[in-house]
Amino acid sequence: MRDLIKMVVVLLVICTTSGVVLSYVNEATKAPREYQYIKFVQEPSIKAVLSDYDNDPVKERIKLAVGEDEEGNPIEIVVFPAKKGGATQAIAYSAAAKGYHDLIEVMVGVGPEGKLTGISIMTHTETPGLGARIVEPEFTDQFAGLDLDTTKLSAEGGKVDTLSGATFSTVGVITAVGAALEQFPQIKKETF
Amino acid sequence: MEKAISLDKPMLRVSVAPHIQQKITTSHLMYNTLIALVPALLAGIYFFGFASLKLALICMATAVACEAGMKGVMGRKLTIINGSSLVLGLLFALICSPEVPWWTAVVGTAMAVILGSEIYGGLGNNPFNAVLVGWAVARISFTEQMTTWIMPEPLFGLEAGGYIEYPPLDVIRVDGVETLVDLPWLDLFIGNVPGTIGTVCVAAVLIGGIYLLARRIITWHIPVSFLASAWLFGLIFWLIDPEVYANPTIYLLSGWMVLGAFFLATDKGTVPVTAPGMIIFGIGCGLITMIIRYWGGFVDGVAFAILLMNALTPLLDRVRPRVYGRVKQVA
Amino acid sequence: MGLKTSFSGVSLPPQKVSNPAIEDAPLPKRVVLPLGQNGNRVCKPVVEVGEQVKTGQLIGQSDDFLVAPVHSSISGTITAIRPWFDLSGNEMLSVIVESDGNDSWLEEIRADEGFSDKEAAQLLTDLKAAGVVEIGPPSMPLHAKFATPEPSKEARFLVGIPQTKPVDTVIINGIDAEPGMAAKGAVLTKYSSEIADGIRILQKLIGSAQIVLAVNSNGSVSSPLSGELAGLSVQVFRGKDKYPLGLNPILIKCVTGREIPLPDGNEQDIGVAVVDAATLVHLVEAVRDLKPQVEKVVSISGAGITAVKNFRVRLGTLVQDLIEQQTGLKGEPVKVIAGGAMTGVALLSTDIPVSKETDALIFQTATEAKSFSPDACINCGLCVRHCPSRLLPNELSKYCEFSMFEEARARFLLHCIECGICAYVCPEKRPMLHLMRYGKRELSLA
Amino acid sequence: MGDYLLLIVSAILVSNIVLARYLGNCPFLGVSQKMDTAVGMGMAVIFVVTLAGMITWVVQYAILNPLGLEYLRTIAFILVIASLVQLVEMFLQKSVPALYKALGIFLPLITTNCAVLGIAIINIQEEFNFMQTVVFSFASAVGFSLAMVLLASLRERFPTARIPSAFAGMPIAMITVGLLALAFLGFTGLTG
Amino acid sequence: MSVVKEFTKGFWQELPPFRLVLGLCPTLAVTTMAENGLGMGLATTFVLVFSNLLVSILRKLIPGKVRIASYIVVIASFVVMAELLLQAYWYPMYKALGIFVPLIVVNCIILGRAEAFASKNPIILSLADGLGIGLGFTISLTVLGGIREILGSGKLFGAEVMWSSFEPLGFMVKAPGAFVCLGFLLGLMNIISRRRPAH
Ligand SMILES: Cc1cc2nc3c(=O)[nH]c(=O)nc-3n(C[C@H](O)[C@H](O)[C@@H](O)COP(=O)(O)O)c2cc1C
Ligand SMILES: Cc1cc2nc3c(=O)[nH]c(=O)nc-3n(C[C@H](O)[C@H](O)[C@H](O)COP(=O)(O)O)c2cc1C
Ligand SMILES: Cc1cc2nc3c(=O)[nH]c(=O)nc-3n(C[C@H](O)[C@H](O)[C@H](O)COP(=O)(O)O)c2cc1C
Ligand SMILES: Cc1cc2nc3c(=O)[nH]c(=O)nc-3n(C[C@H](O)[C@H](O)[C@H](O)CO)c2cc1C
Ligand code: SF4
Ligand code: SF4
Ligand code: FES
Repeated sequence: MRDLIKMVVVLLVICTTSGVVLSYVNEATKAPREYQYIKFVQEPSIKAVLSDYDNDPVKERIKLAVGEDEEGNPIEIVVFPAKKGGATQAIAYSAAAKGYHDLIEVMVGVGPEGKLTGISIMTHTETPGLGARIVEPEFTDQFAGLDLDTTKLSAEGGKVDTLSGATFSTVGVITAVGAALEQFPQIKKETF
Repeated sequence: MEKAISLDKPMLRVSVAPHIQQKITTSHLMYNTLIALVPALLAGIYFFGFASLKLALICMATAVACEAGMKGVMGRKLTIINGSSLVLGLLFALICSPEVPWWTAVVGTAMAVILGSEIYGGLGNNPFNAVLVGWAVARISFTEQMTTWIMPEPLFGLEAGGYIEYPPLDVIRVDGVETLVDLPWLDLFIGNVPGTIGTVCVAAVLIGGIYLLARRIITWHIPVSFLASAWLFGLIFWLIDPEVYANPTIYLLSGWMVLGAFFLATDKGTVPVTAPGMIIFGIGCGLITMIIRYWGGFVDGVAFAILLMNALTPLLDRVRPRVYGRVKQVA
Repeated sequence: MGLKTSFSGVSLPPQKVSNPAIEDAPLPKRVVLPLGQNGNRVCKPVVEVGEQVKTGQLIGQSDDFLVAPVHSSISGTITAIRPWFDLSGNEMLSVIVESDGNDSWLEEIRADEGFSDKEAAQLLTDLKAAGVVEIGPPSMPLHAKFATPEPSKEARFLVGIPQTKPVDTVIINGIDAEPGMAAKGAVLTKYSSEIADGIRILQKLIGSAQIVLAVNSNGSVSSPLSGELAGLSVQVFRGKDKYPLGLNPILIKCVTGREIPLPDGNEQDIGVAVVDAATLVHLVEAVRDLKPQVEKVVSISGAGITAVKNFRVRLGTLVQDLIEQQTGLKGEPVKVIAGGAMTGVALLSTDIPVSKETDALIFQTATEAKSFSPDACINCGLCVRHCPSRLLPNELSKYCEFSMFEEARARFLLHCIECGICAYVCPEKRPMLHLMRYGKRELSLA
Repeated sequence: MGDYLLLIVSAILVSNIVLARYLGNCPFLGVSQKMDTAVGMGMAVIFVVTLAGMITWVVQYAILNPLGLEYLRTIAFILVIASLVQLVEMFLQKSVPALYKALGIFLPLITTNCAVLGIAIINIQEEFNFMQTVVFSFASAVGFSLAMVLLASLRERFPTARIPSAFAGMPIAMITVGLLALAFLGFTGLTG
Repeated sequence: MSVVKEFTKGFWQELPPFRLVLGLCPTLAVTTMAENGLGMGLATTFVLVFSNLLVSILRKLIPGKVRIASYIVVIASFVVMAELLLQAYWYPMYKALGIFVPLIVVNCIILGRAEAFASKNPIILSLADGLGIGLGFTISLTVLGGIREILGSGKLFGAEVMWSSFEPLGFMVKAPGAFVCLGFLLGLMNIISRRRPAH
């Protein structure tokens, strides 16, 4: 009986200590983890969609509330401004939509007139060889210069060519980019 | 006392039974295989010029050198004389495009000999077809070099078949079945199309295959079950949707199908030896080949089909007829 | 009567046979008579050194049911009783008799008693007394095949096969199985009346059993024999010219469709008895003439002998003496094989006696005795394609080579009938048969 | 339905757990010398992996996510798996002794088999639903067993092959797995 | 003396994963590049050293029956810590190692050392053991990664090292190449250690 109690106590102590220490480490690393995520996942995409600036868009990022969801919580968007000589040239922010498998996260760069300066796929889980081709420049490069009206499939009067065999993924990207562009007028007020 | 054995006479020679043996040797098998491959090589030279011959010689020399080197390093008896390295080198060249750079062929052949065969102890000990191991390594390493094609330019007589610019299977994959509708089957059969040196000319490969069968170097089981199962599988899908799936005979006449069935899937040592085992092996090769050709990432599935079935060989060798005198023991 | 089944095998190179002659070999100056067969079972000598013996006189016997008594094959003086090497190089207690040159037989022999009024039991007793041995493997006294068998010690439970059936089929094996063997064909021609008598005796011995005479496909039944056979209820089975039809397990399968249940069954388990045609002659002499087995028909070939010849040789004649007497032999043999070219044993010395188990001797000169240098198996499958037991000899040979005997047993090594075909066809010239025999031996010792 | 078929083909052939995902190699190489042990291990893995996949999925979605303890996934899963293996062992020993005799010796090996934990984590990372989790876990374990049986059948021939002595044993087994993986590359693209 | 011995044994006699054929999955999976090999090795060393340390400290307190369970909790805690730290300060490595960071918890080397060494030896020795084995593992992975990186992509730690026309042997950085390369290294180790007289 004593043995049993000792066993339980020891295990309990170890587990509790472990839990406490880990929750502390978890808290302590929260900020750097967020920073690293932005730096390594978003920054390459930001660099890909913005050009010609002299500031650090990540440092100067701003959080904007763009409406509310069904439960009334504010929907926040992080906007990365590209500035030259202090004047905002273009902004980058992200949006997501469902592709063939799951969410496709897209970073878009938008100029002051609401025209895309470029897009970059940040995360996706599409099929290699099919949907995964959305990350290739041949596909993403088509978006530069488009606006809300032209960000549609060529078949629907837009200027985006479908990747053969990956209609769903193509449409997913278009939807995400479209959603981003729809928010642009609202964001523009706060940034340019 | 009298001696039971007198040592005053010369000693007799003692050896184990049997005291007569059939004349066939390993060299016999190998050189016959080599002879059977000559028509395919000649066809390659005829359609793609002497670059084909050069490549074949490079591969054969590499194979022999690597085998000698490995045997030397391991301190083993040289078995170059039995010709297996020559067969390996020639086969490797025959499944390469005539455009393959010499160093790619060298690296591939060396991989075939070292990784495919010698590291297991050489001929008969390797579980996977050595030629195909070398080819697969080269294929996934040097994709561009291994899949660059040239148009056939017959040395004399025929007019160059100019209907398609890359091998028929690639055409089906990229441009769809309808592109092949007008392709003369004769061109396909005699090899007047782009492709690898030794597989384009189905006629020449068949001559070699029939030679092997006639000389009893191989048996019918694997080639027949391989080709038949591939054709029947192709037939089913062709009947279901001829817009997507080509006539099964086109599949037989293109790519490595015939060379694979007669020469690669019959590689001694890496394939089953029992009759039922061989037939299942052939059927497996045929089906996997067609599955890869239809839906897989590689254009031709013969090589991987054979490698995959090689992995099943030890299991297939367990499929065997009941041995003499075996009765079920109860209790 | 035709094949009940097909089997894998090979067509061996045809041999020329100087049929049907059977010559008498000259009387040897001395004989060495091993006191047993099969290595370990030996009789006790009933004579002493210095004693005078007559031809046919009993010199050794045993209570063991499976050991045949031994008789002197010449008349003369016993000079020694001591171990001597037998065919396979084992030492075996042997009686050495120096000839007096007269070949005087025991009186009671040579009386043609006939057999028509003898009971089966009497026939068996006479057979046992004559020491007739049927060549194996394993060799055993002929009477053991017909005697009511003792129930096997460890009862085997074999599905579908009743244990130790009464014999219902007797096959007279008249097929000369391998190159170098020609005795059976010759015996069938020369001793046709004995063969017919033999069939009658067999019918008495085992009542209702069916009797089948198996002959080579080309060896058509000679006219004297077919005359003798007329009126006898015997079926003639003509095999195809393919090795190893003449080996008992395959012959039984082809004639009856039954298989010997291996690894530890035997013919009796399936109600079959196979009798060698030459042994049948000894059987007839044993019960008709009360003549013990003192001779053996031996086929001799090679070393300048262009066609296989057959000789009646006194048991115990040393091979060396045969060589000296055989005018047909040319040149010094460098290799002597006891048995056929496929399964025979190469002798270490010519000082080996001809025994009841010697049916052929092949003398090879330096040019004929080829040597092979074996190498690793290349898994070509030729052996598998030809193995009449449907085994995987490639696998088995490797297991034996690497001392993995239990694996070999699990893959049915003990079902190998030791025909030697795997070694015959192997392109790497691997000593397949030897490896099989080696593995079996190791398993039997384990 | 078709999706599940693709999931199965992918897990068994295209992205085989050992040959393409590099998981579970220690038992794979350690227990594949003989066919019977390979089959036993394969069965044990199929059993445990499927069960562990289901339970860890529930742990993730019913406990960790609601409590915001996602960072404790590793520790939670390994404890679940270790206890599960213990329980299975005890249960089999009591209730199905025959099965215990066949699988028993392999069970302890499974706790430290990264295939089990790996598949559990993949289920979460790929955001599979419960049904997909069951199918994927089962199919992956079948893929493991298939590879294991193939390797065992190939390895059973090595003692009688003339492998250079320095390569006999583990080195040649490893090289053979490599060639097996090379052959399996032939399935590339089947699910895409 | 024996501290040195415990430390250095991990570099040859018990060099994982070559001598102790354990921890194969990370060895095979992450060694497409020398850098990843190094990262994996260091992460493993971190867990190994601290778990050895803690197990050694607690070795008298932990009852035998819950030994393994306690070790697993200890190891898993350090693994989670390693995950969080990598994520926070070496994100590219965290991404590159992927699922193999959490899988450190089932790396048999770690549980093996805890069970076979740290639970029986004092703190200093256990530290030396963990550090030695860990660094041995790190070196092995880095070397393997280096070989595969050079042959498979013509680079070493990301820098071009081969001649300009060199076409990399892509096989080496794919799964089959991983197994084959490790197999060859194991064979070579056998050859070398046979040349070296055992002492
Ligand atoms: C007896 C024999 C015959 C052969 N015939 C063929 C053949 O018909 N087709 C084939 O693909 N390879 C054939 N080969 C070629 C060898 O398998 C080839 O050299 C290689 O795959 C094995 O390499 P190794 O000699 O290094 O073991 C044959 C090999 C042997 C042993
Ligand atoms: C295994 C498999 C994977 C697929 N992956 C994708 C994908 O990643 N993205 C996509 O848009 N469609 C995907 N699809 C669906 C079809 O490719 C697509 O719906 C259909 O081919 C539409 O063809 P189209 O774009 O040529 O009109 C997949 C289908 C299968 C069978
Ligand atoms: C393993 C190997 C390494 C070689 N290394 C070089 C090299 O580093 N530089 C070079 O110019 N040629 C090298 N060669 C030889 C050249 O490839 C040879 O000159 C060739 O004809 C030129 O090749 P290219 O047509 O690809 O330029 C090498 C050959 C081999 C087989
Ligand atoms: C593994 C290996 C791969 C090679 N790949 C190439 C290659 O892709 N391209 C190339 O030109 N040379 C390659 N070579 C050989 C050599 O680099 C090349 O022939 C010369 O550099 C001439 O261009 C390779 C050599 C080896 C050993
Ligand atoms: S294994 Fe035995 S039965 Fe088969 S061929 Fe060889 S010797 Fe004859
Ligand atoms: S015939 Fe010889 S080489 Fe061929 S499989 Fe049989 S043993 Fe091996
Ligand atoms: S590291 Fe041992 S099983 Fe994966």
